[in-house]
Amino acid sequence: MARIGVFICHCGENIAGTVDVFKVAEAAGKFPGVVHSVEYKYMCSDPGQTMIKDAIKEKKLTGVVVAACSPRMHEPTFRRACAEAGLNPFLCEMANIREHCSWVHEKGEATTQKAIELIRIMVEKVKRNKPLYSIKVPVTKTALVLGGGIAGIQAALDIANAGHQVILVERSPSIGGHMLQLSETFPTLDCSQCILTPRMVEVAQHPKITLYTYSELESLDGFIGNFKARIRRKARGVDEKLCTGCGVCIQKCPQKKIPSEFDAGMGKRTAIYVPCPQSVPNQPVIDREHCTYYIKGKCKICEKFCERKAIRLDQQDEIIEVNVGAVVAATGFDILHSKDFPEYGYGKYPDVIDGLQFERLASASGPTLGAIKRPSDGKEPETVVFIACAGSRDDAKGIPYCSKICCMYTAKHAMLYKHKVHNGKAYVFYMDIRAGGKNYEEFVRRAIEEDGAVYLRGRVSRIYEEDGKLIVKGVDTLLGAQPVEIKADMVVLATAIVANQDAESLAQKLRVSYDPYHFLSEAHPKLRPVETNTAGIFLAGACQAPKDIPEAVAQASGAAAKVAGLFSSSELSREPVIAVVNRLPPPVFSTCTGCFLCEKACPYQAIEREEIKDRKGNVIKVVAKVNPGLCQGCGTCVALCRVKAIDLQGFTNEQVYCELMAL
Amino acid sequence: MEELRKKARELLTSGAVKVIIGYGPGSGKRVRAVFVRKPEQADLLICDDRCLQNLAVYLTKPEVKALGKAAVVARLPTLRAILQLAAENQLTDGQVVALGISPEGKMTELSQFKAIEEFLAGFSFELSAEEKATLEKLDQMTPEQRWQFWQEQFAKCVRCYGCRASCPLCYCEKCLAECNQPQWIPAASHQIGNLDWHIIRAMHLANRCVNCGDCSRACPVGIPLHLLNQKLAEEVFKQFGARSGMKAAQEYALCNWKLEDRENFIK
Amino acid sequence: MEGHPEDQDQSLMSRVREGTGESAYKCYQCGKCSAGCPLALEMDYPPSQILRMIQLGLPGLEEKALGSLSIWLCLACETCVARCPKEVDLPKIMDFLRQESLRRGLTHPTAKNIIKFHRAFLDPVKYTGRAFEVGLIADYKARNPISAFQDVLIAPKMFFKGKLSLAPHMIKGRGEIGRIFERAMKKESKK
Amino acid sequence: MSEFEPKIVAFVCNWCTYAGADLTGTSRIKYASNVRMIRLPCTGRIDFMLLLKAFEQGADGIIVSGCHPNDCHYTAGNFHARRRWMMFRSLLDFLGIDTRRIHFAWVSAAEGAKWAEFVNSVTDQVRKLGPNEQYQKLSQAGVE
Amino acid sequence: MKLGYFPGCSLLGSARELEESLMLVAKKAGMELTTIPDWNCCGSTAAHNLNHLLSVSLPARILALADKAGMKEVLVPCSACYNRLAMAQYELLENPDLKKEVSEIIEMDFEGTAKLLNVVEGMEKIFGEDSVLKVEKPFEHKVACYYGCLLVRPAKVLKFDRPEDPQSMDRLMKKIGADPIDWPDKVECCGAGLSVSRTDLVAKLSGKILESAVKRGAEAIIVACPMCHSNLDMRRENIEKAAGKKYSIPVLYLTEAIGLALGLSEKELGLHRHLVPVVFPIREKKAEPEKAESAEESAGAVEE
Repeated sequence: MARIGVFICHCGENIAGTVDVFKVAEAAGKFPGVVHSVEYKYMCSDPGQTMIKDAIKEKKLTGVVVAACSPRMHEPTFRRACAEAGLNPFLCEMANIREHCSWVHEKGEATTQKAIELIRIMVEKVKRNKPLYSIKVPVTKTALVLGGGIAGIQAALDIANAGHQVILVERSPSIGGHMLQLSETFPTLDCSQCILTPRMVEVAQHPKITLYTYSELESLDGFIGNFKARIRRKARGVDEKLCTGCGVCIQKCPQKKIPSEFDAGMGKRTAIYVPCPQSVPNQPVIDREHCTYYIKGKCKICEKFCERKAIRLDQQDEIIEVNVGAVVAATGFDILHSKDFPEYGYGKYPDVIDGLQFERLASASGPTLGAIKRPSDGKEPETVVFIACAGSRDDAKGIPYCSKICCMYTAKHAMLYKHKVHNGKAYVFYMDIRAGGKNYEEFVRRAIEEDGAVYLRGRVSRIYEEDGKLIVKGVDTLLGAQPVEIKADMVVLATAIVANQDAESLAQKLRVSYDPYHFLSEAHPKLRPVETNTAGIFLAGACQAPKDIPEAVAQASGAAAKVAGLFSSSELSREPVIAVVNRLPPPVFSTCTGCFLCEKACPYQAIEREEIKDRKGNVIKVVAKVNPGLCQGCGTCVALCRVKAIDLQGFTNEQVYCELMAL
Repeated sequence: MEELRKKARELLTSGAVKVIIGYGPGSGKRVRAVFVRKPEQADLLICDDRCLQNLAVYLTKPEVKALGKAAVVARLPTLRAILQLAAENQLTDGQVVALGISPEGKMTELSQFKAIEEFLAGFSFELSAEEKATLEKLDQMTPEQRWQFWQEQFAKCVRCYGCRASCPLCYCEKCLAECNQPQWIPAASHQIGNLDWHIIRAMHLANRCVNCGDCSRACPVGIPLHLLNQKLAEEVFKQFGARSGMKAAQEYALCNWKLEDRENFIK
Repeated sequence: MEGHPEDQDQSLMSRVREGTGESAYKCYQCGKCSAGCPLALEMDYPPSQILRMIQLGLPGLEEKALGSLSIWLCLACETCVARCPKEVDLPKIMDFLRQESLRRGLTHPTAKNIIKFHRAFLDPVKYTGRAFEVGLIADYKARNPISAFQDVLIAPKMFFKGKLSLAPHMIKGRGEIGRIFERAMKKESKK
Repeated sequence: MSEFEPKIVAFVCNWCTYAGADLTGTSRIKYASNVRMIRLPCTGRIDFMLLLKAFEQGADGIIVSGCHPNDCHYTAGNFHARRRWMMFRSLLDFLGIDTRRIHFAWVSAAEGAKWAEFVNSVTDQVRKLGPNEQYQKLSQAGVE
Repeated sequence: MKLGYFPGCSLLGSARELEESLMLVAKKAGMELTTIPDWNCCGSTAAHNLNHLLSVSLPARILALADKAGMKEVLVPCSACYNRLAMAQYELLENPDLKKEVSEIIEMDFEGTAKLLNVVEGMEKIFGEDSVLKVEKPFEHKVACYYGCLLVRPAKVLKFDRPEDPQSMDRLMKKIGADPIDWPDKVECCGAGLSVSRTDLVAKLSGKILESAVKRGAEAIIVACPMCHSNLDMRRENIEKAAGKKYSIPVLYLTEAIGLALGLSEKELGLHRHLVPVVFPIREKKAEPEKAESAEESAGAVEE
């Protein structure tokens, strides 16, 4: 038999001023199952809470309804008080007679009556409440960081420095990411490699970090605290333990004309190669697509010259399995490629290049050693046109968003060019200058005022070649949309930032959601910017949206803090408001029919399939099962289930049904 | 018909299937479902205009499953029901052989879901002009008239659950109508319970009903229940572009969504 | 329903939207259309500025757009929309503006030649079903005495080369064509 | 009572509309006291059967409200709900049930004023429709 | 093989040689072209400048007639007609209300099922992979393939080739032994619609195209469109007057060039109808002197 206690709060005059609390207490006392009904000035005060605790003990209450403010305000307070008095906290409910009643209605009979009804509803609910217990999930205190760019490096270092194991997986032969390709960074113009390489070395030497380069995530199973990741270690062709990184093999390799990915095609590399001299690790890999041995079946020059005998031409890909408790996705971005700019002749004219290519030209360690030379004939360009928003904010190219960093790096490019070619002319076509950030606007102004970059507001319609010049046909809207033609020697397109080509498949592996442009989605755009909607998976850097370096680093540290928080105890405890599929004695086992329509509907992929077997191991039926680690308790599955085999703890069918019956 | 009997004999003789679910002689001029388990009984099988029942209804029954692999004589709605059941994990590929009967009466053996999908792709799943006209007629009534119409219909309902028993997609072991904690649907056949039952059944069949019409045929008091299902089938198609029973890996429109879904009533 | 500001009044902006389904609000004034337009330099206002006038809708600006020469110079070469990042169908809007300009009697004085030519082109089509090049030149000149000499040099050469036939082609469905013209004119003028 | 006062039941999600209604309270915006709110975690959880039960329990009007599209706390519950309501509403209409008694809205946690306006407007509309006679007659007929 | 055929008004007059050459080549290839019965004018630029409904209704009647004649594919050699027809078809299929309205206006049911082919697509069919046609006299000239606007834009509707740098005509030219140049003005506008009313502007735009082709060493301009042809060929004097220099480069329809390569005679193909004589620099002497001359000329022109 239910023994419910009702506690009505005056909230000073806030409730009592409009609602006749005494009448309410009297009415509530007469509800079936209510054995105790009192009012008090401030229920949330110490004496108020003590009243509840005492009543629980004295009257042996089986449920408590506190009629006061919004549960969003004080539910935790009162549930804690109940727990302290030995009552399961989930047997306490609140009737919101302040925000939803006394504050929004006039003083009078109708308002008091409403308060009474609100309490009756909650009394009927609480009678059906069942004790619930927080869900405990063990935590493997190892983090998996995907991507070894600046965001991944930062996240890995922060987590490792907090004392936890980290596995850092990078797809390319070296960590460093796009930042390693940059020449100087805005708005300080400090050398990108100079600030990044010490971090890369730190990663390599950190005792808590295991680094897998030239490796990719194959699959991820499990849930928060308990993931199992399979990682493909692509065949490097080189034994990392033996290789000293002396570089003889690279010098001897006969294939020397392969466009270097690291140099964005501006320079060449060999078939056995490291992306750049600062690579971490510094051991080379063999590019089997271009290696003579793999094409023609003979060569082996690298093997012959390797003193350490570290070359492994017959090496195979290897798949390793690791257990991790959290994942940080820091897989970075890509830029829009040539096929998307037919009107600019990008891909057709060698002197129309993209921003990353310009970075390599301007980099002191780049193929031209920092001299600005145009790709077609190696001459120093006298006039360079920079085009911002190349592809960004362009619905026609499928990219309506702003790529965020182009305004700044275009200003930087114009500046670097002017610093290196003093007499050169730099024109920048822009749409808006978005320079929000510390010292950013000042930086752009410097490019214009001190370095003399000429900014034209408008888009370029077309670029074509004539008499060895690139004719750039643009417009200046500040001059009344006057067409403008510039004869340039080189054009740099600030091409849009896009998600990596395989971002979608990564998102599907991780079971995190992604936006229409395949950027991974955060759990909440404002308040949960580093979490995903899958618990235990976090985001860092430009895989979530275009970002500059400081932002990527900040987000990485944020993700690392989340991971460290998760790893702060060996078990994690979660609210038990989750869905459950019923289990019944044989021969029914569960009323679930196994139609699995709930499976698709679940935003968290929390529905699993369980095979029910007889003693011989034959499958009798397959029914749904909720993974308590993944379920967040939205209840969409409950509404969908035709036989109500699935129910949501805390908001069960019976509870809600009885609330309605109390109307 | 001979073709069908021959195929049935073949399948049973070779042991490819253990039972043929088909139509056989019933009382009077009627036909009824028969379960042919021996090749010599194959001549019992009938296939003509009287054979309308959706035999897929038997495929999920444990007693029938216990007989072993089945072949089922399947008109278009039955084929769709098989795919829909597959989409809902009630049948697995290769578990059942469909003896597809085209509207012209031609038989095709379809032993894989893929074959059924391809076969069905050749036929439109549009309502007939007649069916559309009936829906249209109801749509054009005033809400009061519609209410009147349906109340008169539902008043006849005796809750025999014949609609449920005849439906290939009502395979739930414990129907919501039998749930009593809480009792969503009042058990007795009074007006509210009847309304609840038919609303709930229609909602549960939205984007699942294959429009075989067995519910209405089974109804002893002649309630045109198929209209409810047809109405929702048309809505689902109009709003979400989905049809039931087209693919074995079909997506269910109501556990799916699109950002572009458009309604005009949410403020 | 969606309360887009354009739907609420009879501004040129909303007329354009009604008439073409295109929203001038989509344009963010990057100027790529003006940059690529082959005739931008000949126009009194480059194409993006015409759109800007519609966007602002301030007193006088709409009339300025409708009275511009630009809308009559537009060749409908579609270069602008092919490159427009916001996929604004500017040629379609230009078509509408021309028709609106005629409806409101705001046509630019020097555009009258162009209109005369278009009318001269369509007249034989209306009566015979097909265009008639000789008639066209003669008729256009009759309507436009100033440029009477413009094509004097070409026409005889064309005869000589067998490129002009002297008699118009008459199709059987002339009556239909006449009715098509009437209905289209009537309906369009009501818009 | 001089005028008919309808009984309105509101099914709301915890994260947006329930919080929005809390904001109405903290902003002290007054609205009709006819509404009784049932709090659920998400619009995705709102079973259509609950609406039927509300009518049977004598509700004259029903409100269903949750997060705006793209704002769902659970990312997609409201999108599922939207599809469900599209179908449910057309079924009810097909059965002749007065859909003017069921109102749907997106009310965010920041839209306290919208909540008050919405409740008031629904209450007014349902008040004009009068008591839910369709269901009242059914229940009377249903008493055995 | 059979194709539906819509000539359009120009092909009966100023662009007769396009029809003549097309018909000859088609006949040689065994392709039967069936003209849409009782076809009317598409309304051209004039209609869409003045009256939107008219600009859709006139093509709609043509398309409806093609449907009625059971034509699956219709070859529309005039780019202007092709563009108008395709645009109207697209608009009508996209907009059911408009379709209804127009069906009433034209007193016919519009279905719009026929697929429209422009002249390049038509030639790809006639002179395709499995064609019986043989190149007998290779057309060994440096040519500038000029596509103009109407063939490629709007890409969304026409879905023909690469809109910024089309290649299909270039491929056909390579097939007959020509050497197509890479040049930036392939899809620039010649001024078409203003041909009669603003000859000054047309001279300017067409002049730019001529200059660009000549400068890059082209010996002939290959066009697909009667409008382009008339602006570049018939208006040559206007162009020369505006530019203050002479251009001798001939302008050929692609059908004419193909016809020549197939061994058809200049006369049959209608080359004598051009205002600019179809003369090529003589190969033995190499093309250089003439090119140098024209370059000198252009330099001179600038100085003036």
